[in-house]
Amino acid sequence: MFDLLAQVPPKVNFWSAAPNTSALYGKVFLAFMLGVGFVFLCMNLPTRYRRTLISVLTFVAGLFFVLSFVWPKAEGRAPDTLPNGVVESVAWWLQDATGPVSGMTSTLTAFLLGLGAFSMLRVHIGRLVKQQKDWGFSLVLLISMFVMMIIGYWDWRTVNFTMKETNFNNPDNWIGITYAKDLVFDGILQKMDAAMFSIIAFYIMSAAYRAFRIRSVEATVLLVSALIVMMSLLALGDLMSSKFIGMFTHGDKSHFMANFTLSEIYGFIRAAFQTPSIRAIDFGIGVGALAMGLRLWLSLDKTGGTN
Amino acid sequence: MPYATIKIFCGVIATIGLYSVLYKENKFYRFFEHMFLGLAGGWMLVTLWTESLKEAWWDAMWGRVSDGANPVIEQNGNYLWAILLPIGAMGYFVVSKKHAWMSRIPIGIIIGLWSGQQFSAWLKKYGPQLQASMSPIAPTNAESFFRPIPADPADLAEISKYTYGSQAVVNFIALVTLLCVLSYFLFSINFKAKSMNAMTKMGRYLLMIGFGAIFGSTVMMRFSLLIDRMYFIFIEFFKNTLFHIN
Amino acid sequence: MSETVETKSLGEKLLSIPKPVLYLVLILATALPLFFPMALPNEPKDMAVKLNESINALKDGSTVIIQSDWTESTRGESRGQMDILLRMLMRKNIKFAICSAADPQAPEVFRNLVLQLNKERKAKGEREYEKWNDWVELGFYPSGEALGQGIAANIRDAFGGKRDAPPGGQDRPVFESPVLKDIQKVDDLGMYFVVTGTKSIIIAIERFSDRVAMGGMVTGVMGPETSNYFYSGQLKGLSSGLKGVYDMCSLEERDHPGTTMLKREEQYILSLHAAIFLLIIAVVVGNVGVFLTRRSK
Amino acid sequence: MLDLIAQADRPPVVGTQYYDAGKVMMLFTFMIVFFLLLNIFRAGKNKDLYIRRIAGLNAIDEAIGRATEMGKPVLMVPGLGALNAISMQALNIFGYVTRTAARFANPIRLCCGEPAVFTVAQEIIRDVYQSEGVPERYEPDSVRFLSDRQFAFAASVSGIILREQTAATFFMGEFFAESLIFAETANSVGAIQVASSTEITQTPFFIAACDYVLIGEEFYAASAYLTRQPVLVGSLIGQDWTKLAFMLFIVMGTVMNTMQLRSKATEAVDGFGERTPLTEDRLVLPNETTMGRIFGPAKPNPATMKPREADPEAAAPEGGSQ
Repeated sequence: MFDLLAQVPPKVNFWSAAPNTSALYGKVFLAFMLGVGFVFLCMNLPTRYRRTLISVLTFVAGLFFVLSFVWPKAEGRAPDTLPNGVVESVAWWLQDATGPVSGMTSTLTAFLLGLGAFSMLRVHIGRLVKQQKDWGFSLVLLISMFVMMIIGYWDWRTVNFTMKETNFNNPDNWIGITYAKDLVFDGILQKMDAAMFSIIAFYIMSAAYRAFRIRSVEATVLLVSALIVMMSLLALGDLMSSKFIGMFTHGDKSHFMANFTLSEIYGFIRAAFQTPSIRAIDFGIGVGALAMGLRLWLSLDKTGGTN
Repeated sequence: MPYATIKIFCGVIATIGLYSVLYKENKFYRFFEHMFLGLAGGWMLVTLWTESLKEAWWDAMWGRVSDGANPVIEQNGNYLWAILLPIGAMGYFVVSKKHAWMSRIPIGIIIGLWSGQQFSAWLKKYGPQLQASMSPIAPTNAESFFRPIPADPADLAEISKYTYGSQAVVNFIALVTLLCVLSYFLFSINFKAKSMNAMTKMGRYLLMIGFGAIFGSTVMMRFSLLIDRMYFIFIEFFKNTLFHIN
Repeated sequence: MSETVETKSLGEKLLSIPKPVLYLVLILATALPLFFPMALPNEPKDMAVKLNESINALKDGSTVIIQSDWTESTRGESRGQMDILLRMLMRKNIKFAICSAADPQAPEVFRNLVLQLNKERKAKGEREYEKWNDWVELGFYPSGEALGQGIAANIRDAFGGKRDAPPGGQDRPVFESPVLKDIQKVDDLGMYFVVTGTKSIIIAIERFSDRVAMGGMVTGVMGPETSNYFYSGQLKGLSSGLKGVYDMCSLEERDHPGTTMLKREEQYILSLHAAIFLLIIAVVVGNVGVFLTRRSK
Repeated sequence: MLDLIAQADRPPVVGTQYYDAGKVMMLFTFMIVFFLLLNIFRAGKNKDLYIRRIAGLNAIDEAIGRATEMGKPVLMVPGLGALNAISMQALNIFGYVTRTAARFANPIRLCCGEPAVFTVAQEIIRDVYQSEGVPERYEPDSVRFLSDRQFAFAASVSGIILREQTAATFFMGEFFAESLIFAETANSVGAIQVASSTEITQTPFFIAACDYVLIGEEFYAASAYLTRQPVLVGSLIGQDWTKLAFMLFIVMGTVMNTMQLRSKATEAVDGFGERTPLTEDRLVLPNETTMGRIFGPAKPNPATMKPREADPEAAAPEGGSQ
């Protein structure tokens, strides 16, 4: 069992088989069928066992990391050595298996991505077929989706397989498909990302104009500390304040007034208020997440319609 | 027209198209919004295989042989990864009315893996933060109230060992802030005492100072992104590409 | 918002500036300074000074890992950060390996930057930074958590499957390269840098900041949150936002004049001043408007 | 489990190669887990427990009521985060929102940016309609996956807000830069916004632009507050105990640090936990205080470790770079 998840490279054991062998093909097929069998089993599972099954799977999945947390860690491990004793073997196994086990999350999430794509297609093809309002834009969406997909895979295949020897990192070697991919991805998609991100600046402007009013103690406090920080982070504001304070200190950095430049004041706000208040909220959020994690792990929560 | 010009032109048009929503929702924006969503969706389906599944799942399952002159087995196939496909596929049962519950199985595994990590992640994240909250609140060096400015930078290490009076005061205020804000997040305790009520109220004000400071520093970043876009449109496109002024 | 009156008082006028006008003024305020560059005086912050010192204290020829988690969308700040970091590392002949955990596009954005820097070095007659001998790519990892956990557990396993090629050569495992051949565990690295616009730096800090000196280069928005880790000693230095880039450039320019992109950063900083100034005016106008309308009632 | 801790607890002598993982802090973690579980089981018996008022949550019904009056949809966004406690919590709150909306036959829009979250959301929302006895009111397209790309998602949500003129919007979960795009767009169509981000950097923007904001842990308290389920309320009390323990621990640590750092050191402690008597006259260093040793536990000394045997099955040199 220990080598199941710890993918120690060249060793072959019960849990792995050498590439390109019929043994591996057969075993992959068997494993796949095992999974399919599990799906059919679930489809016919009596209702009362459903909850238990999900709870057990959740618990087992979480147990791995809980075990790695409580198990003593092996120190000073060098390659190609054997562990001393059972405790250390387990520690090594846990260490080796961490990567593949954490990888399971992204693999499973990746499988679920298709569901997202299905949702998009359902909404937009539906709109197109029924000629609903804005169906033209749905068409734009579908076309750009397929164009991007075709160009993306074609480019990937070219770069990684069909023209593997060519160094496409150098633009001098580019061919038609690399240009096409660069145009849709770098030229358009990425630029749209940047445009949407920068649009926030406009919204900050309008939010500041409309909502930043001195109407309560809280709002005033927020506004004043925001202004001080902005001024102190500006190179000019910072410098002006130190010039102003310089009139009192005459360049003597240990002068009492030297503590009142904008950046010193921001330093004070940060050390005395910002850092501890972020930390306090963070502690709260962390405890909340831990509590929720514990409840989810032990399936104590009832979610959705069952509450 | 050289490729670089076409590329930058497309980028500028797309940028302006998205910016047009600032005036009002219009067809131009709607066009680019849907194009954006389509391109992003297409790219998602590309990376689904090329970035996520190919290496982490497919290659891990079939094993890998190096393609040098003397092929060496780098990794044996872990055939059990094949089970993940049907399990992942169970998520799709969510669209079925009868078997929707089965989508909970891959979800349960993802949630389980996440929850299990919380214990060690919690400790690693908050341990040092807890420690950093325990700075001394009385000076360990009473020679001067303010932290002295070292004449020689080499003295800095020596000075950093001590807590001076002014630092102790800041540490004390920080401690009070931390406790007040934490007490604001006590939900189940009904404070009868006025002093405790004042403390949670104070916590909220102190929180606002912190939020103001975050706002101030965040604003800088948002503006710098806008400036970068302006640089892109006006300098990189208009000035350098269109009119060739350098 | 307010009821329609035949003639608006000054206060009401101040409160009813249409949003598009506000936006147009912002565009002008940020775009115009780009055409009229001017150097603003500056004083570097201690977080940036410490980062500069830590990089300068690295042994010549040692190896660092850079986790590059930025793309086009935070280019305004992150490009400057990465640019100055690479320039400093290249000046000190430090080898680097590069990985990303936030966006699959990050490696390409990074690669383009190295290409550009190499072009510049060639033009100046300096040695180009060679793939495999001076730097390697460790690729993209979809999960920052898994990457961090993997690096902390066993760096040789975490990157063991990655391959890169010397110029014109065959793909070989990255740990055979001159860059990584002596790295057995994360502790062997000179430093670990994270250039990011996301929380990925905090994930990395959580996983192995106790094992290796870490330097952070983050966007302004991540600055305050990340600065906590600088003050708790988990980060050896931190450059935050445009001001951080400006600080780093000025510090480097002070010791090695003419080696950075200080000119471009100066333009950015000037525009930033105009924008923030405008923001403050908007807040003042809004508040004066409220004050005047309230008084007239 | 306890003897495992004892294993970690052994002083680093010859033969011990286990990294001391910080046993005190590990015990502290177990204490929190104990607090949570204890209170969850305790709360099952006592139904009438106090939770302080959370303004943003009282606004939920008001917001939905207004949307119903105007006949406009309610928009919910669970953030862009992966499937974890935060998005599960957001979906729990949205389950409550949907239940209220379902009673008034108000249309809903739930926009997801993560496929796993989208999967759960579909199941939860359909469940809600079923348990309310109105399964026919559930439209499959009301729960949508938009994009996993942050700003494509933002552009699309803005488009939906502007075109459908949503009357009530709920932004809860992990929001990043897109928070202000949503909040200002929703404001421009006059929607009531209830928001919460576990990302502290985004909270000030929500405070500036939204009508009601749940700050920090209020977000986690929300489902206990709304549903009064014993498990949730118990967990909330456990969380409060934990925070009290934090406060106590921090005050205690501060006092101890203050006292110890001001006193003269008699012996030096190195990174392996070994002590040597001091000859020079100096103060105690931060890593030598009690708290310093709790947070920075000693590592076993490699010099005293029992050597490990070479692996006879190890591969040939070129394959050895594992």
